[in-house]
Amino acid sequence: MAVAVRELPLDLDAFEGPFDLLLTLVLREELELRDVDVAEIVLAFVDSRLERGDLEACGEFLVLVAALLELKARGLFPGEELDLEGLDPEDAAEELAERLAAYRRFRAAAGWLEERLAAESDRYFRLGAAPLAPVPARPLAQQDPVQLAVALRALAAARPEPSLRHLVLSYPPLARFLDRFRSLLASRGRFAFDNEVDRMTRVEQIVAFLALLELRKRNEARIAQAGPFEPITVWNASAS
Amino acid sequence: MERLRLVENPVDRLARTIEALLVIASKPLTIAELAAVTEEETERVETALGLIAGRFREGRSGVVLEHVAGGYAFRAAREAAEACARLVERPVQRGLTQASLETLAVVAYLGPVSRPEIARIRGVAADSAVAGLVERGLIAEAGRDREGGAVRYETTPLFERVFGLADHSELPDLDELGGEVEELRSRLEDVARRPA
Amino acid sequence: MERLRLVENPVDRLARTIEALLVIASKPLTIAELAAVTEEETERVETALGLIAGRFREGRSGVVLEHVAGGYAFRAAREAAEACARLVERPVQRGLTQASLETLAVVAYLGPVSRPEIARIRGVAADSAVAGLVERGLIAEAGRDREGGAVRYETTPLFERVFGLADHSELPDLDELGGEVEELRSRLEDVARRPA
Repeated sequence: MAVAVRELPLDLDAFEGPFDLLLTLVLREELELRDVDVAEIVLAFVDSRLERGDLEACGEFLVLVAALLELKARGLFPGEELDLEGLDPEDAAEELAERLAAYRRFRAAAGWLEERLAAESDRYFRLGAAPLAPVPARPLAQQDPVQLAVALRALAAARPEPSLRHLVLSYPPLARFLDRFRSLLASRGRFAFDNEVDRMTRVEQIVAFLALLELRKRNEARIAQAGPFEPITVWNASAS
Repeated sequence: MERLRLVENPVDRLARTIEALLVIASKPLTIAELAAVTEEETERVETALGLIAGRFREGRSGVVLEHVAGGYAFRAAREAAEACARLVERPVQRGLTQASLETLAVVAYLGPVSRPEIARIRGVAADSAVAGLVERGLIAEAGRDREGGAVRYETTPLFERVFGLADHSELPDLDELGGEVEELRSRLEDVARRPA
Repeated sequence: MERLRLVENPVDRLARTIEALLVIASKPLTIAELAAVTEEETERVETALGLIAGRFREGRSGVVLEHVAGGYAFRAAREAAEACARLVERPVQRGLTQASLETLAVVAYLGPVSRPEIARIRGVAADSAVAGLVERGLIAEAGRDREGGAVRYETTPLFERVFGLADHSELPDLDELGGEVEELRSRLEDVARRPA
């Protein structure tokens, strides 16, 4: 029986990001992983951050977690393969493990820096010029004005800093899909998943798929698929 | 000698504390300030300063205690004046950093222009680049864009000398980017807003 | 005693010159810089630094010589930390958040590195953490990764100084900081394979 998110002593806001949260959960020795739905916690976290619009860089992470969940999803469809647009769950698990390992090293390095700073807290030195020091002169050699034109052209030619903000806008919250699927199930009793997500972006499809798994887990929906890559049909679980 | 130091004169410790304060201070410190910070009587601070003056004096130390109008500060010994001059006098710098050059180009072509505008065009904060260019005298403040608005910057006569320009009209042409300043500015800001 | 000092060891004079340089310098000075400015051999500079280290050390002086950020600098003795804290604020190191420290760690090990690269490693946007670290002077722009590409950042000498590092090699080896991929992978698969 999975433990609900709200029953865990976790302050989701205290985590730096999805890697921080997932790493903490995965490494938590005292928690029996069998008893905690880590994926559910991570999704609740990602969802809350998406709603606040402050999770710009989580796109890749979401894709990786979704692919990881697909491993889990195989439990829903025994002997069948689901395909999240070619993302191999094995590769995703490998990639996610590597990304978590890299993040873990930098989190440890940050901890080392923090300890170092504490140990150096009684070391004071002057910032800036000494009170009675001569004022330094910094002569600059003759410059070619063409450099200025080159610099400005480069600024005009290319976007200087890629922004990930636009990605956020394309991330619908999980809750929106839950609501939509629930109302479809309530009004029609069943729907074809593929038709619903047909025109969506890949990321929207992933979030929609996660919503579907969530409904299945809450016993609100039943899911059937004739075979690999076949359309998924969703039924209202209580209506049957 | 070492045994004697075990029975330390308490003023010695205060003197060391004041030495520490003087070496981290960025301005001369008055006796009142020293007394407040060390939580000591001014008389004891004066006694300690006497000890320090004996230790840090010309001929004995390269670091010399100086009493100036604003208070007490460490300075370099006069015998080291030549070496200090060589330290302070920087070799001629051959070029500007990328950040400075971009910032300078924006100010030169679009100025007067404010830091927020420069940041929008460059896609990163311009504060330290602007401060560096002001310190070098290549750009200078040119009023505010409106009352209470952001300070705007323009290039200086030194900028024109360093870049060998008789005046602003000699900046290399950017015709293909649009000749008018306003056109150029809106074009650059459009680029900066565009997602990657 | 005073008569004896008339027959001065010539390294003493060099030591005083170096003391003078260190007290006016606004950053640590390397042995090469000291040798150039004093017009002396590096060996003699090293000998003089040894003398200075003996004179300016914890317990003996309020001014202490330290080897930091690739060079030598004076700082306050640790015993004077309380008084120093009353004199100056420490805007550089005060209130560094977890986000700042993680970002700083990424820049320290991987720099020059751009904001998108930092965000990819941390899984969250790095914009405000990077801006805060630039503001504090712990990291600085280091060009763009290609023309028109993202601005890259690297740590500054102030970073090494604030963290009391003689140089970058004093950072712990990243590989020794954990992050065994295999272990994480098997834990992840435990999570993943458990039926919903």
